[in-house]
Amino acid sequence: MNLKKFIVPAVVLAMGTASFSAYAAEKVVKIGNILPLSGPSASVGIQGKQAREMAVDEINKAGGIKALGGAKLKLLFADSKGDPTTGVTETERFISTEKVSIVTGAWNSSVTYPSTQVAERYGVPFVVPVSVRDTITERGFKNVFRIAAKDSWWTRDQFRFLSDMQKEFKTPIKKVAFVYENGDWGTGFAEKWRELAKAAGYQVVLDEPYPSTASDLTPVVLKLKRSNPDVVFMTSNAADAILLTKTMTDLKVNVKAIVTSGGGHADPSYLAAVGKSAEYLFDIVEWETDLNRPGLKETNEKFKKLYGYNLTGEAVDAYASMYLVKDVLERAKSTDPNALRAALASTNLCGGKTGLLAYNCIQFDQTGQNRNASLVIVQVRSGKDGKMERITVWPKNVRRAGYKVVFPQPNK
Amino acid sequence: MALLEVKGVTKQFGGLTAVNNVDMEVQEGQIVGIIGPNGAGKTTLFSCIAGSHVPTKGSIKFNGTEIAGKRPYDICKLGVTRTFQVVKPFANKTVLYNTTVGAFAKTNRLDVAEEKAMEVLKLIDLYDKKDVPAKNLTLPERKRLELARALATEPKLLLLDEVMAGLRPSEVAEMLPVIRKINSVGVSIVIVEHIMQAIMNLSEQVYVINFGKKIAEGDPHKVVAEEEVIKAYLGDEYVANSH
Amino acid sequence: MKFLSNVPTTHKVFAALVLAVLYALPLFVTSPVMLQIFILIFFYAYLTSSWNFVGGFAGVLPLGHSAFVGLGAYTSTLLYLTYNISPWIGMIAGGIVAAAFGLLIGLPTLKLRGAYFALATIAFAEGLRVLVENIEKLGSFEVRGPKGLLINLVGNSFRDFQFLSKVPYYYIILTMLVLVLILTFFMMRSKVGYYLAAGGEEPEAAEALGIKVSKYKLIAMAISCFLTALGGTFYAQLVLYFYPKSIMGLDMSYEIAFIALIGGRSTILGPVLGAFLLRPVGELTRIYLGDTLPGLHLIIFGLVLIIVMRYQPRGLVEPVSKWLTAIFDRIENRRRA
Amino acid sequence: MIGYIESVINGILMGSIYGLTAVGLTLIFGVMKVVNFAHGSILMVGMFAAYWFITLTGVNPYLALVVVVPLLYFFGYYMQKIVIKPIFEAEKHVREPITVIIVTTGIWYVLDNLALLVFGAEFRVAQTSVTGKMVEVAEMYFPLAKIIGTGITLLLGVYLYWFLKHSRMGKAVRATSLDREAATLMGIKQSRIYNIVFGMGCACCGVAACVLVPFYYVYPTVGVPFDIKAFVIVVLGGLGSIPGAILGGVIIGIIETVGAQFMAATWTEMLIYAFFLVVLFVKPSGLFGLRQDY
Repeated sequence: MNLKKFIVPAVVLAMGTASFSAYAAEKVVKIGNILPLSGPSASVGIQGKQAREMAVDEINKAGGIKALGGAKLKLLFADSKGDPTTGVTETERFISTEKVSIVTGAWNSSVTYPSTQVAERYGVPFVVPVSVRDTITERGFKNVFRIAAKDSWWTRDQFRFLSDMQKEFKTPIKKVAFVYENGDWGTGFAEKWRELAKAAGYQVVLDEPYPSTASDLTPVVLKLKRSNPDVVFMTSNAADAILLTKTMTDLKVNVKAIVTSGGGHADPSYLAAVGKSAEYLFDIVEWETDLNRPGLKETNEKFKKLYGYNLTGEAVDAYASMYLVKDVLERAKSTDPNALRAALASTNLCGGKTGLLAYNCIQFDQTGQNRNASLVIVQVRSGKDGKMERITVWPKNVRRAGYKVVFPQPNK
Repeated sequence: MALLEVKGVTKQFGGLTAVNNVDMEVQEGQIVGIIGPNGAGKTTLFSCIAGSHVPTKGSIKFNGTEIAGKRPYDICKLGVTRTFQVVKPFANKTVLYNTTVGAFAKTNRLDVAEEKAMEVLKLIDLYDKKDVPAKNLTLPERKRLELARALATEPKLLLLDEVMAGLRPSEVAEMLPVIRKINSVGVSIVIVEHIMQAIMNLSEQVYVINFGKKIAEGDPHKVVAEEEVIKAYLGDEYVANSH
Repeated sequence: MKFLSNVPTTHKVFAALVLAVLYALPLFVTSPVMLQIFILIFFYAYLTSSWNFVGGFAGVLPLGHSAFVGLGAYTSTLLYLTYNISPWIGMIAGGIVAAAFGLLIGLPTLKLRGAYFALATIAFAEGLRVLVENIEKLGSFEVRGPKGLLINLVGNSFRDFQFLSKVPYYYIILTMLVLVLILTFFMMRSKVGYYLAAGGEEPEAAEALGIKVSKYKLIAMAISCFLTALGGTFYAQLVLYFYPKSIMGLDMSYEIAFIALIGGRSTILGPVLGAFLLRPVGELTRIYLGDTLPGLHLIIFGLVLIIVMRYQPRGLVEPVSKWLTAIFDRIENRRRA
Repeated sequence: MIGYIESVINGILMGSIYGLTAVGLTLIFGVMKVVNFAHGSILMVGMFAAYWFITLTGVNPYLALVVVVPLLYFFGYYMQKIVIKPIFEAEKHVREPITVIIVTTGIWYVLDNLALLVFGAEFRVAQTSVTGKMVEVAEMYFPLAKIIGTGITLLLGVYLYWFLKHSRMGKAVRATSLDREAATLMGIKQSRIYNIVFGMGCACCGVAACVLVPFYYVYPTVGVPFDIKAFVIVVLGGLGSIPGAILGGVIIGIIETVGAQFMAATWTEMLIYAFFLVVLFVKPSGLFGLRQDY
C-alpha cells in the first residue's frame, strides 16, 4: 500500500542521479564537497558552501577552465551531519557514482580523517580547506592536500603570542590553566599545550576537560577561579563557549589574559550572544576581516551582499580552495587523477584570489600540508556603537594600524 | 499423609491481619472449597499457598515439602498450579499457543508440548478453538483456557481462584462438569469461590473463613447450617447468583 | 527438515527466491555506493533482529543497545591493535564481553517495569560512553578516549577482516543477517521463545505456569547483547575508524528501536522490513534534500515515524504480510487450477 | 572552604532548575505512563517563545511567564488531542504504551529540525534586566536569575502538590492515574484528563523555559542535554513523583558542582550515571517513588 507510493519516487530519484552522471560529459568538471550542513556544526558548513558557490560562480563567469576548452566547474554538496560514517559513504558516492574529479571538505576532523582514507584508496585528490587534526596529513597519503594550518601550528602560535606579549608589555606570566571540550579537538589541543607549557616553564594550575554537551559549566568556572591562573587557554564549541564566557564574567574570574582557539569563539553568533562579557579575549584564527589584503574589501562586500554576513575564516579558506582547484585544472590540462595529483603537488599559487588568505601563498610540502599556512590572533573589543569587534593584533606586522593591545586585561 | 498441609498460617499487611492462624488440609483426589464473605481473607490465604504472598507465620507443606515463601514458578514445578480470578491469557497468541506454554513445564520439546496441549484442550472442550487468538474468545471460553493452561503443566494440585466469577448461571452449569472431569483424571483441587451453589455442588470438604480466621470446616451441607457461618453471611449481599 | 513442515510451499519458494536474488545482487550492482547502502540496510536489520530478542520477544524496550555495538567494536579492535589478534576471534570476545555487561545491567533492571527499563538502558549506554571517553589507557590497551580508534589499511586480508571491495562486506553482513533470522525462527519455536513471549505479555500468569520470567529475560538479554556486539565488530571493520560518540551514541540506539517498531517487533521479518524502509528514507532524503534545506530530511524522518505509528501501530509487517499472503494465495490457486 | 560552600549552593540553585525541567516529564508519566521523549523539544519551543517575547517587548523577563505558560499549555493540550490521542486509544489496554514513546520521539525530530529551518543554527542570548546580575554573600557570588528560578521552582512544586491533593480537577487526575477504567466508570472523561495533563506538563516546560532564558542560550537543539538529564532525574526521584523530581534535580546539581571540585568535569558526568544505576540496584522505585509504581 503506502510502500508502493514510497518505492516509486525512490527508484525514480535513484535513476535520476544515474542518468545525470551519464550526460555530464566533457564540458563540466565535477567537484564533490562534503560539509556538515545539518547537526551541531551546521552553521560553519553553510558558510563553506556559500563561499564555494560564490567562487565557482566567478570562475565560470570568467570563462571556466581555459585549458579544458572553457569547461565549467560543477559543485556537488553532501551533508555529512558531522558523522564519520556518513562522510565515508558520501565520499564513496562522489567518487564512484558521481565520478567527481576532486573532493573537498569536510571541516570536522573526525569526518575528514576517514573520508580522506577513502579518497586515498580510490586515488582521487582530496583538498582539505580546513580540518585541524595533525594526523590528516601525517599518514603518508599521496592524494590529500591541506590548505589551512594544523593543530600543532595553532597551539605553537598561541604560545608564541603569549611569550611575545610578555616581552612587549613586560608582564611576566607564571601560571596557566587549560579548559577544553572533551572531544577529539579539545583533547588534541590540550596534549600540545602540556608539552609547550613544560618547554616554556609555565606552571599548569588546572588541566580541565569538560563534556561539550554540559548543561551547566558553573562547576568548571568555580574550579578555574580557585586555581587562580594568570592565563587561561580554552578550546570550546559555540554553546559551551557562550556558557563559559558568561559564567566567567558573572563569577568575576580575574586573569591576565584568556586565549581561545577559534571554533566556538569564532562563531559569528558567539559575540552577539555574549556581548561585553567577551571584552579583551584573545582568539586565534586563520583569517580576519580587518587584514590588509588586496581585493579583500570588494570580495567581502560582494559576499555580504549575497549572504548577509562578513566573510569568515572558513569561508575564505573555502573560497581560496576553489581557486586552487581552478589553478590545478589549468596546469594539469586534464581531469585524470594522476595529472591532478601531480599538479597539486607542484602548486605554487600566490596572490590573486588566494591572496585573501592571511598567508598569501599555497605551496604543499611532502605530506600535502600547505607550508605557508599561518595564523593570526585577534582581540575582542567593544566598538563605538557597542558592537563587539575582532581586531587583529598578532603577529605584530599585521596588527591593525593604530590599535593599542590591552594586556593584561583589567579586573572585572 | 495429606497432599497439602497448612498449619498456623498468618499473613499481616502492616497492622492488618488478613489471615489469622489458619489450618487446613487437602487429601489426594479431593476437591476442597474455601468460602467466606467479601474481604474475609480467602484470596490472601490462596495467594500464600500459590506463592504470590509470603506468609508472615506458619507452614505450608505440599507432599511433605515446605513451600511457604517459595516463588510461584518453583511451586508450579513441584506440582501446584493456580489460575487467576481476572483471567490473564496471552491475548495475541492462539489458544493452542497459550496451552503449549503450560505444557512446556514438563518438557523441552515443542512437538511433545503441543501434543500434550491438544490432549488437554480436548479434555476441556476447547479443541475446536485451538487456532483462535485468545483475545477473540468469550469470557467463559477464556476461563476455560485459563484452566487448560494450568492443567497442561500436569499439576497434582490445582488452585482455582473464583474460576466462575462473572459467569451466567447457565455458564456456571457448563463449567461444573469440566472441573469434575479434571478431578477425575487425578488432580486434586482447591477452589476459592463466592458462588455458594458451585461449591456445594463440587467440594467434599469446605473451609469457611471470616475476618482472616477459620470459623468452620467439614462437609459443605453441614457447614452451611452452622450458626456462625450464617451469622457471617447475614447482612452480606449474599445471593446464590449475584450476577 | 521437519521444522519447516508447517510452512507453506509458496512461502518457502518466495524466501528462497529472495535469498537467491540478494546473494546474486553483487553480480549486477557494482557501484560501491549502492552496495554500501545495502550493507548498511543489512547491518541495521541485523542489529534490530538482535535487539528483537529482548526488545521484541521479552517485551521490554531497550533504548541503549549502541552500548553493546560499541563494546563489540572496542573489544575486537583493541585486541587487534594491541595483540594483533584477528578481528574474527575478537568478534567472539566482544560478544562475550557484551553479554556479560548485558547480564550485569539486566539483573537489576529487567525486573522493572517498561519505562524504568527503557530509561535505565539509556543511562547505562550514556554512562558507558562517558566512561570510554574518559579512558586514555586501560592496562596495555590504548583506548584513546574521545579520539577513537583507527584501524590501519592493510589491503585485502581475510585474517584482518579487511577488504578493498565492498562485495566481501556485503556477503558477510548478509550471511550474519540470515543466520540471526534463522536463530530467531528456531527461538520462536522453542521453549525459550514461548516462555519469553508469555513472560513479556503476562508476567504474573507466566510465573504461575512455572516460568521464572526474570531468568528467561536474562537469557534473552545475553543472546541479544552477544549478537549486537558481533555487529559492532563488523561495523568497526567496515568503517575502520570510530570514536565513542559515533559508535555508542544514542542516535544509533534510537534508530534500532525505530526500525523494530516501524517494521513490527517480535516478528522475524519486522526488523528487515523496517530497515529496508527507514534506512533508504534517511539516505535518500539526506542525499537529495540535505544540501538545500538543512534539517528537512530529519523532519520527514520524524513524520514517517508518526504516520506509521498512527496507522499501523503494530508495525508494517502486518499489512505487508497480508498483502503477500493474498498474492501467494492467488498463485497457489492458479497452480491448482 | 568558602569555595566549597559556594559550589554547594550553586549546585542547589542549578539543581532545582534541573528539577524544574523534569517536573513536566514526571507529571505526564505519573498519569499517562508515557515517557514523553519530546519533552526537551517542548522546552526548546518555550525558550524560543520566551526569547522572542522578551527581546521584542523588552519588559521584565518573568512577565514572559504570563504569555509562554498558557501558550505551551495549549500547545501540549492540542498536541495530545490531535497527534497522541489516536495512538494512545489504539493501545489503551496496555499498561505502558510503547508506540506512544516512539511517536513522541517523532515529534522531537520534527520540532527540533523545524526550529533549525525557521530560526537557523544561531545561538541567541536574551539581554534582560537580571542577566549577569549577581548576589554577593561573603565573597561568594550567586546569579540572581538562578535564585529567582529556584524560588519559582519551589512555588510551582507547592502549587502542583496542592492542585493534585485538593482541587477537584486534581483529584480526577489522581483517580485517572491510579486506575484508568475505574476513573472512567466514575464519570471522569479520561481523554480530556489526558489532554489537560499533557497541557500541564508542557506548561511546566514553559515555566522552566522562562526561568532559563535570562541566563541561558537559545538554540534549536538546546533541549537535548536537558532531556537526558530529566530522564535521569525522574527515575532517581521516582517516576511520577513531583517532590521526587525536584529533589532528584537538586541531588544531580550538587553531585555535578561539588564533584567537579575534586575531579574533572567529565568524570562527574560519569558519577551521575553511576549513582543513577546504584539507586536502580538498591531502590528501583527511585528515592521517592511508590513501590507499586515500577
